[in-house]
Amino acid sequence: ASGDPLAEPASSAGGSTIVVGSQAYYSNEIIAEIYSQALEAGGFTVDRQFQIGQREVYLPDIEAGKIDVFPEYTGDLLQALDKTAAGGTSDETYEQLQAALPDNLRVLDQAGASDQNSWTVTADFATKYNLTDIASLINVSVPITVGGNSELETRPYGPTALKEKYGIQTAGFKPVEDGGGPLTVKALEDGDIQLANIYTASPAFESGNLVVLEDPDALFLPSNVVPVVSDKIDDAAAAILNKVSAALTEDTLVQLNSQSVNDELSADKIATAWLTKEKLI
Amino acid sequence: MTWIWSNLDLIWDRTFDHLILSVPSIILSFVIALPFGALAHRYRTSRAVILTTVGLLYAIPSLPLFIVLPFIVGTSIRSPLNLIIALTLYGVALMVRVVADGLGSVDRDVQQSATAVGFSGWTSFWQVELPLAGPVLLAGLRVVAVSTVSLATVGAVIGAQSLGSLFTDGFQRGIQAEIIAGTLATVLLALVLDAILVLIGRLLMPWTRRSAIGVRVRPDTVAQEVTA
Amino acid sequence: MNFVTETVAWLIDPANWVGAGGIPTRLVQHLLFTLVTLVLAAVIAVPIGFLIGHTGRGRGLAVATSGAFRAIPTLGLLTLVALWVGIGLNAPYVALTVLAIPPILAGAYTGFEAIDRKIIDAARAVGMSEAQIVLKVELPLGLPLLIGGLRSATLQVVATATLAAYVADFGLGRYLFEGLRIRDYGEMLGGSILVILLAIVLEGVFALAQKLVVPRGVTAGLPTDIRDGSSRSRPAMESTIKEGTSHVRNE
Amino acid sequence: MIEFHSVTKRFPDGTLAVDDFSLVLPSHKITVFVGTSGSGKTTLLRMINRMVDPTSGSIEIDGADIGTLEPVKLRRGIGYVMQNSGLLPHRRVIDNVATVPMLRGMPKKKARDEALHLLDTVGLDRSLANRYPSQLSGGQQQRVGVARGLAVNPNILLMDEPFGAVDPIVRAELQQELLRLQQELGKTVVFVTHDIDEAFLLGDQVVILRTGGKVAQVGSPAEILANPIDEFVATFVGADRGKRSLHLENHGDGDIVVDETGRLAGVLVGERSSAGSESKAGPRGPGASAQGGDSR
Amino acid sequence: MIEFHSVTKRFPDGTLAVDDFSLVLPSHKITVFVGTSGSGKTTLLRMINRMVDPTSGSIEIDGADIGTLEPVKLRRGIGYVMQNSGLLPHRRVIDNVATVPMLRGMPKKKARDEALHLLDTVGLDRSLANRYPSQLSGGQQQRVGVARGLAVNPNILLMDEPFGAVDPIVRAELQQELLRLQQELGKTVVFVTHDIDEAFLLGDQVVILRTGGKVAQVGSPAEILANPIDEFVATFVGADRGKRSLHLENHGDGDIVVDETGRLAGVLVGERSSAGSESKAGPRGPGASAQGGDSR
Ligand SMILES: Nc1ncnc2c1ncn2[C@@H]1O[C@H](COP(=O)(O)OP(=O)(O)OP(=O)(O)O)[C@@H](O)[C@H]1O
Ligand SMILES: Nc1ncnc2c1ncn2[C@@H]1O[C@H](COP(=O)(O)OP(=O)(O)OP(=O)(O)O)[C@@H](O)[C@H]1O
Ligand SMILES: [Mg+2]
Ligand SMILES: [Mg+2]
Repeated sequence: ASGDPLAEPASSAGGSTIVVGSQAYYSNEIIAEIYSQALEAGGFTVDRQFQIGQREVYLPDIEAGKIDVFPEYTGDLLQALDKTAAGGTSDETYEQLQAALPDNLRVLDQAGASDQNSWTVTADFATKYNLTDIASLINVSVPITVGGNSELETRPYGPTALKEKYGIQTAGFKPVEDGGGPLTVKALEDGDIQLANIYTASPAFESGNLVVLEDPDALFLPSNVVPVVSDKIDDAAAAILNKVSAALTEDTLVQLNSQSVNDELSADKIATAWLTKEKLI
Repeated sequence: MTWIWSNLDLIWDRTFDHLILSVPSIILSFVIALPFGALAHRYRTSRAVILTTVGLLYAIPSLPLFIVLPFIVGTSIRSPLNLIIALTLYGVALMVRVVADGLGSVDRDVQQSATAVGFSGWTSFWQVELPLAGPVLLAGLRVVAVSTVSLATVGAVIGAQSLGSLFTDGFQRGIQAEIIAGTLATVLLALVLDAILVLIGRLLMPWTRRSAIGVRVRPDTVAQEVTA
Repeated sequence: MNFVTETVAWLIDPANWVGAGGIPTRLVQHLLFTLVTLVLAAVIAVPIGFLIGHTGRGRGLAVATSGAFRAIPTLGLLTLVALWVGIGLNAPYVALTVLAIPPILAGAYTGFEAIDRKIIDAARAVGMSEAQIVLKVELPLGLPLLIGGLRSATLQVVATATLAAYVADFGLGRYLFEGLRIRDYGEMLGGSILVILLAIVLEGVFALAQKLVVPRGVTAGLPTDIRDGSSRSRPAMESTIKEGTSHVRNE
Repeated sequence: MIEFHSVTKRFPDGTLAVDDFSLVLPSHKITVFVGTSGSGKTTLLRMINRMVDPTSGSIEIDGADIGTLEPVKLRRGIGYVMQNSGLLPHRRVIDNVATVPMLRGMPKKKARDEALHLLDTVGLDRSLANRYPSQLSGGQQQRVGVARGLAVNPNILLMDEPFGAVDPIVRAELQQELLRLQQELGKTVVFVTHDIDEAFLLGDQVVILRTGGKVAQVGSPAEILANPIDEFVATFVGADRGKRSLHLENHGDGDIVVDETGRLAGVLVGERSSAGSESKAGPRGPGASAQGGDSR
Repeated sequence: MIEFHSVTKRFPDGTLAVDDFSLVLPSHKITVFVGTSGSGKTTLLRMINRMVDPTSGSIEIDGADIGTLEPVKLRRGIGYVMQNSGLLPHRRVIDNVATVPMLRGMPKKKARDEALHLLDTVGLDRSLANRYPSQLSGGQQQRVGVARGLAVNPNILLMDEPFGAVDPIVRAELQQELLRLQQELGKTVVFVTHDIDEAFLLGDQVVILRTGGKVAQVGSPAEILANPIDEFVATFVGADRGKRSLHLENHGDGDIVVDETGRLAGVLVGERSSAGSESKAGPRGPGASAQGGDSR
């Protein structure tokens, strides 16, 4: 692909380099690295600006056009842009997101992979109280302490929503600022918390010790992985990214995350291996 | 620990990012603190005002400062400049007091004799007071250096790349080796900068090195050692 | 400057002043945490500092280790320990105790060292035992600098205790993190202002304590001597300024 | 009586501060160690109350080897006065004086009462009792130091350059005061100074030391002045510089005494007399105390 | 010639340091201000180079009112030597001496060459030139201080207790050295001390001050000693304590001179002579310098 004649004018027309950003979240960084390597293989020059905090930090930069490609999650981003967004199915959410984005930004194709919020309990806890979906939490006879990033407490799907939509009364909130990472899992296992918000693509689910509670009332919006891009991304670049998204399935993301957390591999190695395997580079 | 060996380049990159944040801050703190410290040293009223102000400055928790600063100075929140400004503020807060104390520690006899033999105020400041305050300034600067390096890691929480990024990343991925590597690298970096400052001090202040024949107490030794 | 009004609005919102997540509760949590941390650090650092100050031995080692301690980033230690012990206050206690040790240690041993050797020598010469020298001479004379060290440690711990909210539902730091995550600048700045106010109040308390414990004789004669006769005690005082009372923060 | 038997002191860093020093310090007399800086005066003095222990040799007080005594207890029975008084800055004058008696278990009230008396003894106004040392002049501080040294009514009083830091006029006063006190109390005093004039004024026995704690000459002031044993002593007492070689000059009103460097020494009064009990030229007996007692 | 005309100095805090002081300080002579601590000696000295400006009154140097001169420039033309030498601890000996000439614009090389010569003048070995002040003994430091004071070849040399901090033997040496230098160079020297012996040794004109900068007596040493104007002066010069009232005692080998307190002053040599040009009893003219010059 490096000999693609289209690549040259494309990259020079839109400026010399494409800036790819990522959240300060390892999984997001892996996806950003995949985008970057794919783009580089397509003849583009990439400037990586990874690990740049949470949405509130980088969103202004994307809106200002300082970042050209950013891996995002449809539902999460939609809620960040429009607190009252209704959501719905994966495709509905994607459409609403397209509408909610400012004029200078757009999203390319969404991937099959999603990494969405969830209410999760330990398998033991689920068995003990016979839990399957969120509504069944009503069976729990002990106080339920909730854990997750501190913003969870006020999010539309947070403890308040639990009460309003499912009538579940929680006993308290404990912040663990690791984005549903190992410490949150440890807190669940230690019984410091009973209910946690863990991203569905977390490798923690591989162990089978955790159970995601089903969400029939669509408390959580579907959050498929999607690149948010600026005008600088031309058709050639977009085509590359869309190919990546097409290959990025639900299971893939969990595997990639597992390589990072369990095998302690760095994002670039994980990305190269996957892209090579998928024959994308 | 294998993580460390397979990610040396990452650690090195973050160390470099860290240097970009901390070294300019340390230098700027010193340069900016000089005039304010001198002012605080010279006049009683300005002393109270300046020292109280820097005292308050130091009470501001770093995290909100990192976030609020862009609104005040107009930099982007994750730009290194933002962090450098914040770190410089803390450095200045620390250093101003040191400069005032350092100038105050200069032997009055020496100062007076300099005036008596005909040093003008300005010349005396640069050629007598400042060099003689040197050992105290150095001691203070070493503290500033160490604390700036340490403080810069907090920037990772708001997305400014530094060795602190190894903490947040390692924390999420549950890789202890990554956090340990970040911590060790930070301590090491601090100690290296500290050693460099000591070396610079040796070069610039040769007179403090020579041991006295007479049993003259050098006012600086205690301060120097204590803050080592 | 819209965030100023947001901050004021947040601070005066009565809803923020009640309940488990209310300002009074978090303020008390923050204060208690600070106190416990200081006590922990003091229990470790003060005896070591006194021992070094009294014997003059092990000073180099103490200086070097406390220098390295100073360089340990609190955030790193906090996350590391948290991975071992889980969520809650244990990790913050460890991390912040480590933070508080160097200034207290320095305050303790510089306090002892700053005492004119002649005074101690004379005390020994008139027949005081070592224990009596420590209790009746070194302790009262070294107390001001020790308190200076505690003061400096307090300021650091109060400001840095905000990081405890990284792994626990705790203290004023919660407002900072929550405000940061949900882009509520009013909450974030309001929380910061509370931390700053708390720090200022504690500073005041310590300044007062420091005044009260300076043995009167040490200050009594000074004003009469206009011209500078204090060159003897100066070196030691200087180091303290740097060490005991200067505010060094490593988060 | 204090006896040094072949006492040597080598400090851990190798400095030989005192080398094979033997001497008898008679009771009820003032022995003065005089010498330049580093000649081991302080070291010698501090060996008497075991602040320093000799490397070899022994020291006896009234026949008892002090090496066998418990240092803290020994010290509580020996008065000690040093330059800059060494007072505890955080205690009032009276408490400073009462410190050691209280350490020895005397009730506070009694100790304070006695301390007040001691202030009288050293010529300090009782109104100063409640001040802190820093609120006193240098001379007053030294008097408190002496009072503290006397508080346990010791037989031995060690004084390490006690008047080294006060100005010449006050110094002269304190010297006279010490002579008066000594006539009254008759302690065994060991006095260290580097001022030869002071040594000659105060000493019944003067020990001139050279660097390394070697004795250059021992004797009464007159003996030393009349017969400096070697050039070092001559230099030290000022004989070689002509400072001690006086001659008379007539200048109108009377005879002026001038030394060879041109320094005025004084005016000649009275007639030539032979050495008497009142001057330091001869031994001064305790009998002289009656006269000194009045001057208080 | 330096003239004080009704000079008064009141410090901002109200201290009256000098009160209506008038005096003429003759050229090429040593005038000594002597008095106890706080008597305004330093203040008087510092008014001469405008380190302190008088509250009222005026000071003239060779007829020119110094109030009209630029202080920094004035100071660069007046030598200044103080206790603890006041050397810059961060500069080598040679650079300390060369400081002022270089401030006045002399090229570095020339200034250093001259500085080396000055080290010879004050009797310091050139090998010390590259040391830092802290590497010298107290006496050596004072010599460097004097060399620095002489570096601009000033007519006036101000010396504020220059020998106050060195031990007695070195002090005597430095005093003799100053007298030798003065015979050679004939500067107008203003010298401050609180040691009356030093004042009498060095001063052509001695000014005894009492607290508050009041003149107690002015005159040559002999005049003051022979006729102390009042009790204060008598006390100060030691006459009242009998320190200056000497008598002779016979002690075997010869006549020993003893004062009334029993202090040994020295041994009598030679015969009675009348006051001559060699002693401080009479005025010492510049003619005496020829003789002193040889002694170098
Ligand atoms: N604790 C010590 N360790 C090593 N050397 C010492 C110690 N104390 C004294 N000395 C050395 O022993 C020698 C004699 O010291 P000492 O203090 O007895 O002298 P001194 O005659 O009292 O002098 P000064 O007049 O300066 O008080 C000096 O060379 C000194 O440096
Ligand atoms: N800058 C000043 N401000 C206020 N008072 C001062 C100042 N300098 C000197 N004094 C006061 O003026 C008086 C004379 O001081 P000065 O230094 O001239 O005395 P001195 O004779 O040199 O004393 P010493 O022998 O202690 O050096 C003293 O009472 C002193 O306290
Ligand atoms: Mg001594
Ligand atoms: Mg003076």
